[in-house]
Amino acid sequence: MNNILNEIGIENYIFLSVLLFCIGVFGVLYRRNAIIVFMSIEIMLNAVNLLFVAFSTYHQDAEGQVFVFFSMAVAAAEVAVGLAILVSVFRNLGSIDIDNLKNLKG
Amino acid sequence: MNTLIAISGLGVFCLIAEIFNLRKLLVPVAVLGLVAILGLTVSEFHTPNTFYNNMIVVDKFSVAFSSLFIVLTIFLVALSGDFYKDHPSKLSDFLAIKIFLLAGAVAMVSFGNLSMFFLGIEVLSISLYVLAASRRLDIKSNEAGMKYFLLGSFASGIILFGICLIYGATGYFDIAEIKDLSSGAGIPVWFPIGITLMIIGMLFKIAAAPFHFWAPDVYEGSPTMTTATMSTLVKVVAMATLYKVLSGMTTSLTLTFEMVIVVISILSMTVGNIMALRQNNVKRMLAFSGISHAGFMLMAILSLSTAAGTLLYYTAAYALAGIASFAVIIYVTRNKDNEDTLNFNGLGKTHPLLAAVLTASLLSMAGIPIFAGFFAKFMLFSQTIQAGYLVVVIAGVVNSIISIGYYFKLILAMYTKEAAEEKQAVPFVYYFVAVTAILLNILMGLYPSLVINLLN
Amino acid sequence: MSPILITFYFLAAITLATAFLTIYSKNPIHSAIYLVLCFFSIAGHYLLFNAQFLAIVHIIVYSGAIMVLFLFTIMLMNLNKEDEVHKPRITRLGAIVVFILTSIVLVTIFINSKTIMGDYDTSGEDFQSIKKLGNVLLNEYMVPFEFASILLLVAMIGVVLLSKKEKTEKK
Amino acid sequence: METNLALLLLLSPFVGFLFNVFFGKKVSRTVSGAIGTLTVIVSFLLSICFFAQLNQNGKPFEISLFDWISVHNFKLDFGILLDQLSLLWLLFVTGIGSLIHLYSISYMHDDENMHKFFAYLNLFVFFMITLVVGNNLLVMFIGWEGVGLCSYLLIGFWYKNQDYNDAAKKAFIMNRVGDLGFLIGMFVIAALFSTLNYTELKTAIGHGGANAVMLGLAALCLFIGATGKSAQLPLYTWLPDAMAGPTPVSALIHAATMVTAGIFMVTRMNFLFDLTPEIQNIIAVVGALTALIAASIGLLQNDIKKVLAYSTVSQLGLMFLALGFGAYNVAVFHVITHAFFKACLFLGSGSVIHGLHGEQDMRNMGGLRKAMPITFWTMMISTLAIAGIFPFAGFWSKDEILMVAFEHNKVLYVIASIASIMTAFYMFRLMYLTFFREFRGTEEQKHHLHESPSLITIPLIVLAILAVIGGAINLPGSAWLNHFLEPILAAKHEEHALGTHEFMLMGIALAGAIVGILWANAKYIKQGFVPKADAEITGFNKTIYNKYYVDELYTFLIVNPINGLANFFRTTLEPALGKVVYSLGTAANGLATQGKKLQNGNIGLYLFAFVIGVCAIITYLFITHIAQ
Amino acid sequence: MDVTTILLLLLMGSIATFLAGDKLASKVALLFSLGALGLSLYLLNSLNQGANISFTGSWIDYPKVALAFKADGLAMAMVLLTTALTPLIILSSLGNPFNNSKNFYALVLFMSFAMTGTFLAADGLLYYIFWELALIPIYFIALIWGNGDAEDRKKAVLKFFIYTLGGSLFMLIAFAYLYSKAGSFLLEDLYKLDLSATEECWIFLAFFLAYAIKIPIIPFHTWQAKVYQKAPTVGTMLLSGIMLKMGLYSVIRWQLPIAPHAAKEYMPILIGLSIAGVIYGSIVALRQKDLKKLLAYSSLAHVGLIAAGCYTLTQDGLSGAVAQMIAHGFVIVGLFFAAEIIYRRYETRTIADMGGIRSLTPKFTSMFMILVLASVALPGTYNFVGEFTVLYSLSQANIWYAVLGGTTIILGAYYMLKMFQNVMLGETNAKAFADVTTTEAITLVAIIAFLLFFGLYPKPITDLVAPSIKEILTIINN
Repeated sequence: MNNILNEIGIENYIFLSVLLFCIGVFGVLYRRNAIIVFMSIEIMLNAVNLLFVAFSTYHQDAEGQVFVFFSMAVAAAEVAVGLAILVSVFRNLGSIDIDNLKNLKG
Repeated sequence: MNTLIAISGLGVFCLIAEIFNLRKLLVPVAVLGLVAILGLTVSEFHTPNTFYNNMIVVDKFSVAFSSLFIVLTIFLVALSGDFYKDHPSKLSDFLAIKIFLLAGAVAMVSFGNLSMFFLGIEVLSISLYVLAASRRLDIKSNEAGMKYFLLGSFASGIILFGICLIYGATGYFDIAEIKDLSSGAGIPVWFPIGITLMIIGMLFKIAAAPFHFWAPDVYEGSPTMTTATMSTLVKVVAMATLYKVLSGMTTSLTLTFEMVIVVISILSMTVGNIMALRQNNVKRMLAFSGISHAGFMLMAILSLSTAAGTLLYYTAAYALAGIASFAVIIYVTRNKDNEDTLNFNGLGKTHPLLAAVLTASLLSMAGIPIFAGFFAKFMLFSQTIQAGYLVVVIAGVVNSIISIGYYFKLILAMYTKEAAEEKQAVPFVYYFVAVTAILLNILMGLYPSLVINLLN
Repeated sequence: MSPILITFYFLAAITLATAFLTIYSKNPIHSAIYLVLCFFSIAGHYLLFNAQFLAIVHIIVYSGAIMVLFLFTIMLMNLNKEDEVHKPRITRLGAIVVFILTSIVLVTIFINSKTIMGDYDTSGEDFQSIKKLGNVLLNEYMVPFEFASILLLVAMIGVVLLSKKEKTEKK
Repeated sequence: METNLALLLLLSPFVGFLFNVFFGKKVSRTVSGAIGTLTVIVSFLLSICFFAQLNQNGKPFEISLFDWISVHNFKLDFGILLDQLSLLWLLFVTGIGSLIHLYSISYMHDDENMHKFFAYLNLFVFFMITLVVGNNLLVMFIGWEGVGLCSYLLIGFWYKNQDYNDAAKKAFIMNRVGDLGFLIGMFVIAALFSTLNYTELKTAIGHGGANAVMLGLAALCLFIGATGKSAQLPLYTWLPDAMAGPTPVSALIHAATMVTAGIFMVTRMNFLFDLTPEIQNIIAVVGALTALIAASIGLLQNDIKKVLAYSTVSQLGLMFLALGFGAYNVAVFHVITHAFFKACLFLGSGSVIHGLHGEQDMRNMGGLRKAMPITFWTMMISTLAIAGIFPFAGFWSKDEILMVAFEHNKVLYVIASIASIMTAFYMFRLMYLTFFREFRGTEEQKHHLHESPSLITIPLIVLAILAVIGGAINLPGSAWLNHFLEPILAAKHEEHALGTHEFMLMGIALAGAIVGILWANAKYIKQGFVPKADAEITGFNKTIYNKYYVDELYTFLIVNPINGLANFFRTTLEPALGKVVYSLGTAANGLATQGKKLQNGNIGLYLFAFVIGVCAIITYLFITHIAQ
Repeated sequence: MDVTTILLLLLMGSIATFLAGDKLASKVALLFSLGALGLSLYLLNSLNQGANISFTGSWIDYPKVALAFKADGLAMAMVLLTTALTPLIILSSLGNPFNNSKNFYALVLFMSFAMTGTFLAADGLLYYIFWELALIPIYFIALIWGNGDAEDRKKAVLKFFIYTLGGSLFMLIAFAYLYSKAGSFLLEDLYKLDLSATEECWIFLAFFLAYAIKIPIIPFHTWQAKVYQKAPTVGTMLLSGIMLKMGLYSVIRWQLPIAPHAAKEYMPILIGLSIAGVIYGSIVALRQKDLKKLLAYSSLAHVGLIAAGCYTLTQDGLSGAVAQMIAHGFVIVGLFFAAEIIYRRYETRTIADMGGIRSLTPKFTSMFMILVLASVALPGTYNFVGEFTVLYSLSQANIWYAVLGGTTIILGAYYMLKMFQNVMLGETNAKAFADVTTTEAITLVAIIAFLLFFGLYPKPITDLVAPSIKEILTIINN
């Protein structure tokens, strides 16, 4: 079996992941809608997952892919909890604009 | 390993107990169970071992810190009974989450594989997100949960990225293998970046500047019980893990990296202490105090190979003082809608014992001798001087001076102001927890060797 | 340019573009749709690596579960409007600057790091079939696997705790 | 035996002090006074014994009682030395002291705190004896400070009057200025010779070899000490104010004994001063100037005691003039004669004040000669003595001083002579205004005019007799005193053979005195001049009447600046220094306030900080890393 | 028997007092403090007979800290000062009703315990711990039982605490550094340490900061007057009578022998500062309106002179300083007590509100007068012995030091007599002034008797202290 990285190169995947990660970071910073911010975080996690798979291929090692499963589990758990928090915020505040969350400061 | 299994079992038991309507037994059984687990853990102290393909490594370090975590959890669980008495239907959930949190914590200090580390930190974090937001009708609690969640999952992303780069550089998740490879010549630059990102993630968890902004808000907004958990248990866990990550995966730190630690340490101390000066909310003040303590604890990183004992001592001293003070704070503010220092006015007259305990714990945090906080600081200072970073020590001393300013604000309020309310009966558990914690602290101050020698 | 490389570039372009659009769209629903697209393109990358199982799991978990949750929440909150107020301009500018900076810094570092030339390992051994993955996951990674269940349990209890109404509570 | 006697001599007044402190209030005033007097008389008698013994065998008596202070290079013991000089002083201190105690029994009889008065007086005598009999400078210093303390206590005896308290305080503080000099002088000497014991010092200094500058410094410092205690320029201003105390105190402390301590000390250390001619010159000049200035102020004073006070300062100046020329024996001679007649004068004035129920202003006296004959005559004798009229005691001693001055320095001689003429003038002015012509006081006072009781007049008579015959101890030719003092004086002093030269000087002095008297006579008897009220005095007279404004000058130059500085420190510098410390706290608080603004609750900002932190760390760690 | 028994007794006393309850507290405290005095006298006797009353035991293995108490003549002199003054201070407080007196007296004894420990400790860290421990009780004593406006008091006391703690933390750094060099905190090991010139300078300065604030030497004195004024008189006595001496003692015991070369190098500055303190304190005292503040500044002046003596690095300077420490300890306690006696009757500390007391209470006047005179170092009082020796040592260093330092005898007389005049003399005060009670009289008489006895016969103390000082000087000069 041919290693796909021979044709693409690990660097390209690193750059792709980094850029995707950075877009995620950008989204976190750029948007004030909490749900979009969540999505951005999901993008970040996915960027990492992608890199895991690339490295897994790079090392010809299954552990990287196994780790992706854990990472997915984590992402799922986080989303579940995050959305639950989001919902209760929405119910109390009527908005999910994170810039409106300014009761705690100083 | 047994510890982890037993803790998980206890957590599941709590959930099951709810089904069988055993609520009244919950807290005592959990405490007893934790005590038993503590015994189990301690028994492993002299038998270092690894389990399941190096997933869990039981060594002196992990046992010592795990025991500390269990002790802290015992206190926290003990206090839970009274704290959640208005939410009987949720008690078992709270307890289970706390115990699972402890499982995450234990996993974090005894991991042998980064997957355990990552899962551990996530169990811990997710439990905390839930606990922070657990007062569902309280907008402050919601906000705290939201803030902590957003920033925390962001930090998780960074940690994950770091782990990924480490994996890319070495091809392993097993830290022993990683450590072997780390000193090799051919290691790509991904590796140090990975380590750095992981450390940054952990710095977020211990709330070191400039990753500290969440701490005051979250501490303030969360239910006091959660704040207590965060400021004692979680901080200690994160710090121990940070230490373990660095000492477990690298052979030595580069000078530039140490410089980064120096800067962050000084910055954290300074920011924490200065910001704490003008806080009226006790929880918020302790949050900033915690930030400064994080700065102090970071000093341990500067003498990485020898500081384990000192770090254990410092964290134990800090956490015990924290437990003692929070026991008092929880009692004082339990029927209040805020945690202003005003609530503490005249505590010295109405509840002299509680006031004395709070005073003692604040003095310990300020680093006044005979309390353990003094030795903790002193040993860190001493070690850091030996490592050649006098500058940090001087900053630490200056900060200790500043810290008196706000610790004593509370003491002053207790002893010089007139009380607003009458004396009330205090549930025994508060006295018990507060006094036991502070006595342990003082005991550690009188015989520091007890703790320090464990890891030297 | 081999077809594989072209595929990679194509997929990469879709990934980045949809990710960007996720963030840029004003309507949360659109964002969610773009995000689903993004996940699909990532699944495409996985397929490119010949990691079919992972690709399927990815689609099921992300596009199937997580994104549905997102959409569900968006609907629940009735957020399918483009009424979001933008952050102050300075913040947005800052975000862009930080984005560019971060990208440049990271990319520079990786460009300057030792590049790997020549052949990559091709042991020819199977390392990512379902069988292999299953072996690794349930032998070596048994403990984390079990521990992940605790994670999910915690998340579950947590969500219940956050949404459970108490008898004593008013409202 | 001798040791015990010496101790008894020393401690007897102290016993009196203790008695009066603890039991004085319980016994009657007379008993308390009597015991006070007796204890001093005991000392006097013992002094006579020792004196007789010394005269017999000529050997000084010295014992060391116990170790006191020890420093690295020497030990100081608490020792007693009874030699010619100390016995001479003892004799007149205890002698005159006994007389004044006797006098006080009557004088103070109406005062409710009489036991305290006697306690203080006894304590004073005790300290004075300590000062005199110590065998080293430090013991002298105990006495030196001790008499200063008693002086303070006695000047402020009527403590309800804050002016008196001010005077007492002033006396103590000005003395302390001198004491500092004394201390420093001691330090220098101790550093040079590793001892403060007189005998050892004498030997050590005799060996020579000591640094002349340091010796000079030591001598100067000691002299500064002396100017404080003996009221010389520039520290004399306390003495006139010290007249606030009861009159016996003025007589005992501020005329006869304590103020001569400076002369005693200089004489004690004569071997030192002999080696430092520059300092001796300074002493002579200071003495002469003090004599002149004090005498000139005395010309116009109206308070009877103030006149006497300035006269004392002036006479002390003359003594220092003699000391400055190395004529210690002459100075001592004048000390003794002066003690007689000045004590007599003070006690006489006390008698007058007693008779007038506290009136001290001479403008309100006059014509008392008839009413108080004994007082008048004894005072007249003493006045003649102080004016230097042949053959009274003062004539001999003052003449000796003038002769010495003439020999060494003509200018100072002229100054001293002028001072003497002035002395004659103001003393007779005092006599004329007080005792002659008609009474100028109120009718009531006139009605009560009476001679004082015998307890007051007896001491007066005794002292007047002494003022007449006191000169006999050192008549030119016989010069008993000179011989007696020879063992303790380092340098030999040649006798003044009585030649024409000397007779001429005597004549001039006598003529000067007579001129002064005639001048006073002309002005106050012939013209009947009465000094004007305070407000009417103008011109230079006013300057003199106000003591050349020296007090005001000191206030302006020293007291005010110090008080100003104190105010400045208290109101400005102290708070400012405090603020410096506080400002650190304020700065931290200010930072906190700013920091609170940063912590604005906005998650976006927190995330920004997070990301920027990450960027910064990564950049720092790896961009530099790559650049290598 | 060794000196730890004193410490234990005091600690037990503190606990016993706390348990005894409010009614018995003062008596129990007095009993224990007297016991400590007796014990220390007994131990002094054994020391004089050549017995070894020092104690060394292990405590912490890492970092190596020993429970080492060194009881030589110098330390015992200071211990005696503490144990002798404590009962006097407690005795003096009997006239004041305190709320929660069990806490109060327990804190007093605890402070006495900590100060005794400071004087005895021969291990750097142990010493530091006692040093800090002494700070806490006085903080609470001043805070809770103090007088005056509560806000003002809080500020002043907090400033005091932060300031002194801040200074001593730098000392802690110095100790940590020394430990990194010597591997032990033991006094002997630290003495033996060979430090480079720069190291010595920094360590010296770190120590100096701690001590300069505690002593206090200007310009680090700003906490002092306010705290003295605000603290209850017992606290003021503890502070001025004993606690200041901790700083001075530490200079002799720790700072000078550990960093002798730096001490020699900085000598002119140190002596200069100390003497500046003498003059400054005296001048500020001149215009004080508050009696306690005036005494505070007088204390500033006196300790300045003591510090100057210490920094001469001579036998005379050090032994004079010790003598003066003891003398000042007694006299300042007496003076503050006198102020308190007046306060008990007139409820004022403002000098202007007093005056004319003398005719109302001759006994008290005499005692007060003697204390004033002792304070201005009249020969015959122990203060004179100290002041003379110190000034002599200064004159040996440089005659100008002695001249400038000697101004204290002029200025001291000025402000003390002025104070005495304004407080006691003048027209009889209209308000009645009850005569001193027996306990008050006993306290004052004991102090006076001590000062007068040792003023005439200081030899026992001098002999007690001399060997230790010689030993320290040998270390300094090698």
